[in-house]
Amino acid sequence: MSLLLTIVQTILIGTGVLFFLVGSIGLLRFPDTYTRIHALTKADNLGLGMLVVGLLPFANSPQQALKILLCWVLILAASSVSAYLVANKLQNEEPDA
Amino acid sequence: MIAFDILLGLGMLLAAAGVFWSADLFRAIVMFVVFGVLLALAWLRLQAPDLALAEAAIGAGLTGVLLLDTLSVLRAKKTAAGKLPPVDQQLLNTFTSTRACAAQNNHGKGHENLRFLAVGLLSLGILIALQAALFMRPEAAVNLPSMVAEGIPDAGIEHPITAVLLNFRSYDTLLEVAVLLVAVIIGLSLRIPSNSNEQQAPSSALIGARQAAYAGVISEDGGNDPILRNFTQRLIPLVLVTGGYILWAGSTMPGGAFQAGALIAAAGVIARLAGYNIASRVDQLLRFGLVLGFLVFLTVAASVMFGGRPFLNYPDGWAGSLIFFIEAMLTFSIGLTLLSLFVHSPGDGAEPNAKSSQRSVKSGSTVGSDNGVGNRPPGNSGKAEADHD
Amino acid sequence: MISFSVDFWYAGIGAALIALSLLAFLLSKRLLKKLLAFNIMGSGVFLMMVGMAQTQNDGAADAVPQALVLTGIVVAVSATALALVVIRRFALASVVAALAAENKAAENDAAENDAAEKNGAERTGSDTAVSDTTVTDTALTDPNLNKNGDPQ
Amino acid sequence: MADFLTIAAIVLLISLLLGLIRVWRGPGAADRMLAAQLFGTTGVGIVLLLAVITDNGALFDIALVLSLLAAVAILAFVRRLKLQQSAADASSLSTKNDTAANKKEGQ
Repeated sequence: MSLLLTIVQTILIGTGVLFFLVGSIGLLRFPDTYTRIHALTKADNLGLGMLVVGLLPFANSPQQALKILLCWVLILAASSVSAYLVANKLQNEEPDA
Repeated sequence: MIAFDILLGLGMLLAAAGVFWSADLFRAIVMFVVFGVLLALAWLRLQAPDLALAEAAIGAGLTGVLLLDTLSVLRAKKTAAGKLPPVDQQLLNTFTSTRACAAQNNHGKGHENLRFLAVGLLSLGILIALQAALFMRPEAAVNLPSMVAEGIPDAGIEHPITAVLLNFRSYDTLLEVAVLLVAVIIGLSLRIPSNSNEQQAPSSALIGARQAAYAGVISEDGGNDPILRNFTQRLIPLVLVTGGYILWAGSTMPGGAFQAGALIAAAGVIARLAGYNIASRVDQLLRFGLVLGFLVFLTVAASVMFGGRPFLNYPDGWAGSLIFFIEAMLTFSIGLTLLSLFVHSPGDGAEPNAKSSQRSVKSGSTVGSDNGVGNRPPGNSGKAEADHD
Repeated sequence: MISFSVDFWYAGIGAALIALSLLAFLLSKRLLKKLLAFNIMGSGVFLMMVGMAQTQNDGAADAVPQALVLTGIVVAVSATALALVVIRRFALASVVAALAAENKAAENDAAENDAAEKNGAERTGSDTAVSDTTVTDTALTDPNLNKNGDPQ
Repeated sequence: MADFLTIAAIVLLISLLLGLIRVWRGPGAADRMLAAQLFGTTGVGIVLLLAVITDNGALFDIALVLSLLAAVAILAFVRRLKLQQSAADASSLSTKNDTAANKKEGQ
């Protein structure tokens, strides 16, 4: 049982970290700002999300688990809002784009 | 973990170099924010979670916003004053643009090279001296960690850093709060008086800049954008609650007055950035709040002398509660200090006499949700409209 | 010869940061850049302080330098905020004065234009329509200040 | 497991340093801000990993603070654009307002 849990955790954390790496590479490789926003939000949502889920079993108490989850929720909100704001500003700056 | 440390150290050097080598000030500021995040991680590796917490709140959050905001105000002014005579253009460029440096460098290239060489040698010498000092460090004369560990049972507080700050070395902290107070007094005295808008601006270009700043801050951002409004409405209470939690946690684990104060200031800054008018109706409350922490600290420090104890020597059994009381007051004052240095910055354009307090943050957010435009302070709105006409 | 110690490594990084930011602080011409360099220099000092103290204690966390550095961080941020206030005030003053000088110059003959730029301080000072605040502001923007006050 | 988490932290740090390149290259201010946002998120991830590796519950608070303030810089940035835009508008309008301003001055 604990072995299974460890395997699942490893997969989750590994995938999460992979998403971070992919997000970074996307931020570097994508040609314009809109696509870069796309790359970034994957790291925020999926990367941190999987990392958080993978780390949850390590929490010593329910409060700690709650804190970890709250981190993710906050980052989720912050990243979506900032993605919207940045894209919105870009749109306003150059209506043709 | 060694690889992590090496990467992190080199990353910090890279980020710092990025700050210094950036011709573009915006890039330098973003690099600085990045440096703050890396520094917070470095504090974690140095087993200093308190410092990491402070750096996360201050370095990565507050300072970056302050710098970005200043840059925006400077550039807005520059745009508004686009048709200045060349001499003053150059002066303005000193703050913002990259071309001014090149222009200044042109007369005196050899002189400049000499300067570069001298400064480079100086830096190199200091680097060598510091590294030599690191390698040839003397043995520690006293073992501070064990002394702290011995003192903790009597300190009335479990967390060693809070114990050092507010018990063993409380003199330093008292003086630090005094320094903060002096800083904010200077900052407040440098702000532009609210009634000097018209007198100060001999040309409409500047009025335009102020007007633009006013419109940009108060009506458009917070009032018209529902997503931003909703997000900040939910974020600000969370930040305030976390500030309270960090203050409370400071007695047993990393946290305390400074980090909590930084969070409270951050809440105010968010409210401000989102366009809420966090002006308090009570000017005196701000003044009072600024000195509250220092006054309480000083009163407690002095009043123990009536019991025949030395200055700042808490009575037995009272230390814990006294320290927490002082910390709570300090949190409030530090938050207000940092916030008012931000809000009262001259040339901010928007309501130069804005006052802020926790209470008014709340009232501001409720008013702001109804309509973003209608929450100007009554004394100031007439003036702003006069500018518009 | 010396095994890797986390504290020692970061203290060395702190020393490098001090030297690097000293270079930037002395060479850069813009006030904001100087402020950033000053901040990073402070961070380097903090890193050295904590790292060196903990190296002496064989890597054990040392609360005393950490607490002092915490104090230092808060003082540094308030000093930064104050410096930004001063920079803003200075920039605003220079704009106001420049605009005042420009307005004055536009009213006068083209021959006087040159003088208006050079002696903006005295000229606007004698203007009764301009408030006292502006007079003091204008004094700040004497073109000489650009040379004396800036690169130091 | 600790080794694996350490490697994960190192990979996160590498991805963070990759983001540094984007901050440097830009080209737009928005791109730099996005990279800074990525720094905040990755920083939270690293702090969470370090908290588990060193088994220090206090580090979760730091992650919490970092994620709370993740959006602050973007807020400041958006306001920055607003200011510059409206200042540009204002300066183009300024000639129109000149007479009004002069009148005010004379009072």
